[in-house]
Amino acid sequence: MEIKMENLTKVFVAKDKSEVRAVDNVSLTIPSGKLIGLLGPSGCGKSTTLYLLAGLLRQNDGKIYFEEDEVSNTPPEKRGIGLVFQNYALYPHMTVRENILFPLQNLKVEAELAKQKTVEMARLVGLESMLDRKPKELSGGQQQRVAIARALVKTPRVLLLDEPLSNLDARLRLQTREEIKRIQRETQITTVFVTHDQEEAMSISDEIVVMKDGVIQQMGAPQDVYDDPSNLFVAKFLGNPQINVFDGVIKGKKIYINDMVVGKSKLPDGEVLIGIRPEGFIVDQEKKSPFKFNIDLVSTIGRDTTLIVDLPSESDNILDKKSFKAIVDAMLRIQSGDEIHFIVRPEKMFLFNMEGERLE
Amino acid sequence: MAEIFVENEKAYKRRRLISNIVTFGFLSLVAIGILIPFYWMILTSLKSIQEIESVPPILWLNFSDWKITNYTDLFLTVQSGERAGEPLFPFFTYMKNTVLISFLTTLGTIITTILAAFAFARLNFKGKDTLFAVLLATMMVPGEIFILTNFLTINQFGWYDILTQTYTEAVLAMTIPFMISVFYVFYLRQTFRKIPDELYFAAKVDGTSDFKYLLKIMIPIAMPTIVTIIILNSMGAWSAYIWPAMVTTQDKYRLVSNGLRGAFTDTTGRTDYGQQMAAATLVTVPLIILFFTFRKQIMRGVGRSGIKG
Amino acid sequence: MEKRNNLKAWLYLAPLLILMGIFIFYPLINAFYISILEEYRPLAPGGATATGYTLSNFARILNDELFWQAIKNTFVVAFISVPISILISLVIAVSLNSIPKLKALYQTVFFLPYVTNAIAIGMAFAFMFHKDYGLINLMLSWLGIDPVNWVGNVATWWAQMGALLVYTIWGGLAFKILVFTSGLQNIDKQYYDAAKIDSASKWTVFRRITVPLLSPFILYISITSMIGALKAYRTVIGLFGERLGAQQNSMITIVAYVYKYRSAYQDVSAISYAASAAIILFFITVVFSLIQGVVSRKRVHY
Amino acid sequence: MKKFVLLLVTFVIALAFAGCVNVGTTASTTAGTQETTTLQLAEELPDEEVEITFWHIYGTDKTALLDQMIAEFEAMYPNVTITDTSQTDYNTLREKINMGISVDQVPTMALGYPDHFAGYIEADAVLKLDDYINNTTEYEITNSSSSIFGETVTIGLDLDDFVASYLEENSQYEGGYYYSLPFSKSTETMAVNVDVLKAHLTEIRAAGITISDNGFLSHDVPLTYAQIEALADIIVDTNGTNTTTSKCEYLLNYDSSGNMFINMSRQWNAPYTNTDGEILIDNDTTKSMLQYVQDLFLNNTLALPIAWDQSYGSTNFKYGDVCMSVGSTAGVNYNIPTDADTQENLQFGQFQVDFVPVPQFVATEGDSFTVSIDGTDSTFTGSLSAVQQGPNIGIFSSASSAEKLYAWLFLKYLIETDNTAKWAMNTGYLPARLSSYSSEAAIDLTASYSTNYADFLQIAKDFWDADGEVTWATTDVRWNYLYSSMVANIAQSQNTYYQYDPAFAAGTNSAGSATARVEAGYCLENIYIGTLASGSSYNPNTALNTMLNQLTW
Repeated sequence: MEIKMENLTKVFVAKDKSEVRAVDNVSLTIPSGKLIGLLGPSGCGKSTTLYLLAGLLRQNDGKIYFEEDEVSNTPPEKRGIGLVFQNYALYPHMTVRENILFPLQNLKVEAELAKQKTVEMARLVGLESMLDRKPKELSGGQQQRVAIARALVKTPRVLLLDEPLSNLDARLRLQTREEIKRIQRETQITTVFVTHDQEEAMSISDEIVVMKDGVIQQMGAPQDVYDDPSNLFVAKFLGNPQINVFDGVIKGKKIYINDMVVGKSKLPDGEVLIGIRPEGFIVDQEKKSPFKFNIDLVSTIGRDTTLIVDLPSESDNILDKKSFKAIVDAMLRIQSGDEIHFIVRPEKMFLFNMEGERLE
Repeated sequence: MAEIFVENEKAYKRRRLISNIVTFGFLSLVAIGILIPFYWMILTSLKSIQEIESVPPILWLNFSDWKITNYTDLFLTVQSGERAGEPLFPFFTYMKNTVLISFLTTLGTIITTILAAFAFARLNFKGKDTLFAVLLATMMVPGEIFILTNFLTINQFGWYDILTQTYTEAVLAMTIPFMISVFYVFYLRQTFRKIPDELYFAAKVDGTSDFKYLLKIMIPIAMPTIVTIIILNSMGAWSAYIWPAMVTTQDKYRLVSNGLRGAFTDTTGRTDYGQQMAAATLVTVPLIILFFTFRKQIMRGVGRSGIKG
Repeated sequence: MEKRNNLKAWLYLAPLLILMGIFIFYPLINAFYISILEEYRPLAPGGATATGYTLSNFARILNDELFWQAIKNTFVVAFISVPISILISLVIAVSLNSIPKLKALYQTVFFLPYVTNAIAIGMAFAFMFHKDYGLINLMLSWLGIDPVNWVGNVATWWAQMGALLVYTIWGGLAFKILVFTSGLQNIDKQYYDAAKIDSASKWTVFRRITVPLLSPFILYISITSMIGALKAYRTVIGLFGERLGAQQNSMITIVAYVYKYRSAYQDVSAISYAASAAIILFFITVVFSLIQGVVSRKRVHY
Repeated sequence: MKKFVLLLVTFVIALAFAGCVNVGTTASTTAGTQETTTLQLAEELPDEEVEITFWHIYGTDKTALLDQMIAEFEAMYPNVTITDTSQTDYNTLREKINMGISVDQVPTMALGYPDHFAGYIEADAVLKLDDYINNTTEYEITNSSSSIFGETVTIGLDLDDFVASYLEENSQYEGGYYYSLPFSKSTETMAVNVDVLKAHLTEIRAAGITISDNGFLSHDVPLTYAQIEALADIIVDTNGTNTTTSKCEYLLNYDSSGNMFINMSRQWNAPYTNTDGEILIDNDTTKSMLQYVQDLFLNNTLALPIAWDQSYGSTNFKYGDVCMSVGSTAGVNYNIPTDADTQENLQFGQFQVDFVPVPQFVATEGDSFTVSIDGTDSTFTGSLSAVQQGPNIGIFSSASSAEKLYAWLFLKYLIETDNTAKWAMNTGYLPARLSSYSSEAAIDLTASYSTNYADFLQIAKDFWDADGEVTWATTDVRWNYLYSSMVANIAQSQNTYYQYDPAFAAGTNSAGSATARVEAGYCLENIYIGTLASGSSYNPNTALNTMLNQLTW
């Protein structure tokens, strides 16, 4: 099932009559059978977009198509969607079985079949033995899986997940993430997954959509977006630790940070913002590179070492913050106080204009 | 799988509109049903006998046709006898009594309630749970079971002296037995229990006594609940009439509801509906005014009192 | 937990407990005591007298047609008015919850009956039900229905009961609506979104989501209104006056029965009958509360 | 367990507050067993300040006259203050006194019905008046400021001057003592729509009923029920009031169904109750009587005010729904259509009203009469009977001897010949004393009109003698007293067969006489409702069973 949004707009009017454009003229096509991660900081409009797709909210403008069906004015119950809520919204008074059975009953599915489907679905999410428990007798992860089962049992055309992992602890989150991916792959249902956690989105999604202030910033396969962010926002939003952003200048096809050359560019001369991913720094063991700093803090976890570099005071202007991070090979045994020369890998360095738009 | 139903914008709006019309229509119908008795009461109180007895009934009176004689008649002075010089329906006396009784009962109730709720919410003592259960159980007992013994008790206290009962005694008899409410104790205790223990421990560390803590910390925090109790309790006196009639020896000590009981009948035993409705209106109006003044508190209070006590 | 401070606690409880001891516990025990006294004369000169102990007071009550009439009336009022008013107020509360505007206005209107004097409005109702001058029959005539004698002297039992039920339900809506709307506000809106997604119809939502989630409130309301209805009295007085019915005592309730004897205690044992009747009412109330308690354990969901 | 201990402690504490019940094997009732001590009165009339409380139920219309009498009495005895309090109705009055007895707080004297006093006697709270009635003490009034200075006051009371049946009523209690004296008595009379009768003179005369050319029935000889039935055939149109043919929907309204049951029981010699408190209604005569009454109900010969949702039928008598109406003599004027009525409601206009004695079954005591019940004729022995009602006054024994003495004097003053006559003329009640009928004392009824009781009675006689065609000016004050005068005459003509119902307090197995009267009323109402409302399950037998169920157990 392909989902298409055309110029979708949702405006909320607050009590003081001020307007917030939660979704602003969004056009997007979600390919059939894919798991799409809708990603962005809180308040970016990703949940609103999801609710518009579900039909729980009504757009002010624009259209939504499921394949060739326009569903813009279709009430949620008739859109054929499954939705997993952030806190699952499992009916507290119903058992797991009843929760899963509920949508089927509403669709007047023949009782015997519905029963069978419920059990099947419970098996799919691994909760066969819990069918007669009430939600509050389940762990968070189990509840989450019931919510998915309930959403899937009616074989929806589209599965929507609203921050489904946010209420889980770290370990469960990883586990459930895999679970969702597995289920999605098995069922091949077009799935939209909303999260503010970029790592989660990237690890699970076939494609991610990055949103900010109601506007889609970029869409693509997670690694593509990571490797080729279309603007500073996307670049900053994806990646952990975050990308380091420096003030730089292009002079004569060369890129300078604080008079230190860090790379080449074909762009015309002028001020730019330079984003360098932490893993884009290579330690120049020959200490030839002019791009050098004294290391303030070193933390080594496993094979990676994170270097935190406090910028000298005279170079205030080169970075949007006082320090930057570089991740290097732990084998180098760098210690704080060492002076390190860095080489920047060109593919990990992105140039933006002062408005944050990607250059080149 | 359900068949996908696609409607256009117009159909969607129409559906919304119809559902709104149905909802508003239903609610308005109920609202009218709720208001009709009030309207009918006031309308009747403004009608003359002929208008009251017209068939079919008159549904609307122009302002110029309003008769206030039903009201003024209520205040006509009694010519002679025990109540000489007093109005036929001593509304203001009843009101004064009702307000006083309501004030004193509420004051007493608040004091006993706060103290007891504090003990149940904050203090730890032997038999607490049992005692609380016993108190709650008394809420189930129909009050009718108490009334005779209580009357005899009031007698023992010397508050019902048929010949010499003073106003003070009548007031005591009408208020003291009602200075208790298990329900409010329960209700306030719930509020008290929501106040974090840390505050109490902090106060203890500062050397605050329990009573001071109750006075300075708990009561201010629980004020909304206490205000609710005050309002709800004060309204009670408006409906009370069996007990006040029982324990007072004189008409002038009684409350508004008692005034209504002396059904307004004319000399042939026919009900004078006009006067009756005028009196009913007079009794109802102060309550309604009180209600509109404290609408939010009352409704919030009653609503909350219904949520798990 | 802090140390036990028994003495202090009892001091705080003292005002309440002393008053309750005098005006609740003692009269309660005394009622049981009085109910088993034989030939009790509370007004005998030199102090109340009795000739012994007996259960015949209960026997007298149970042999009294009027008592059974009172039981019948009370039960009919309770079993009809309580479910109907709960249902109506549920529907009203749900409707109120679904409207975006004017909610406060409607809520205020619906609450009005709560803050009125039962006797005063009862008299207004009695007049509305008047056969010739009343509004109800006028409205029925618009629907082409013949006038009904609701509260007149020769009104049939069902007509009187109908009027009483209408008044009782009218008076009972306010509290229930308020509690249910408060309850509805406590329900997470997500359940409704979830239900929409699950293709539940409005009716299904009401039946399978709203009602179960409100079930603690419904239970609370049904217990309190059942107990309230079992104590019906002022509605009858308001509507029918001291006659307690279109015909004498035709709408008598258990509480009215108790009061009937209360006011006749110059008669030997009359007070014992009143006490016996009150105790029977007490047990009926207890039984109902217990039944509802058991039901709640089975049917109230969380 | 703990809670029981707690309850027990509470119980014990509470018991300390309230009085205990004395549970013994014998009841300590002492009614009638008290010694007949000869009252020792003070040598001199006490001159200490004495406050007397007098409880009654009178409203403003009657308290004015009462207040006047009180003022007069207080002027006579300046050391006495009389506080009269209206307790608004008899139930409240009785209830309050009963409560008061238990705590020794009763008024000095009070108005009451015999059954009230029966209860008070049971509680040993009310004074035996024989001690005063038979007392020969005389006091000379020496109090200088008194208005009766120098006169002699006798304590005793000459009972011969009282209507015999009133005396019987007030001495029916155990031992035959007087615990109360008659004060404000009334009986029932029948109001008649003269205009309707006049329109059917020929038919009425054909039925053998004496009637004057202007439609006045006999004022001395009561109608019999046979005649009532005959009249019903003539002037009842069951389809509703028919003004063109001058017919009413019902013939006869009976205001008090309780009175009707009791009075008719006497007329049929059907056992009702007795002073021992036995409930005797479960007998064949009563059953036949109820069957007969039901027949009267069914063919609209008889109606009760509940037919119109009223407590009294007077309004519907004025409106013309019913042509005759039996009601208390105290309520005469409510039967007279006037300008104050809504004129369109008066279907016969402002017709002439007359009053006649209540219907009887026999003309002479002990005659037999035959009635048709469900088409079968049955014969019974009948009695003449008219209800006698109205309150008496008694004095409570808890008062001090001085209070009791002055209360007695005040009671005596209230029922003095002239005061009795005045009270009667002013209130519509009947004089309790025979001498009042011939009281010479002229009494100011209004500022401009003064009369004595004999002249008062004469008003109606003049009117009747002229067959209604009197030449009084419309402004003549006699018009104002015409109807009171009529019922006073009728009452006088009935006073040879007044009957009262036995008064008794409730016993362990049966109700008191007050309850019996109330239930008797319900019984007839239930039968009547059974004939009117299709949903009612009442017939004479079930109604009587219900009554029995309520009165005995």
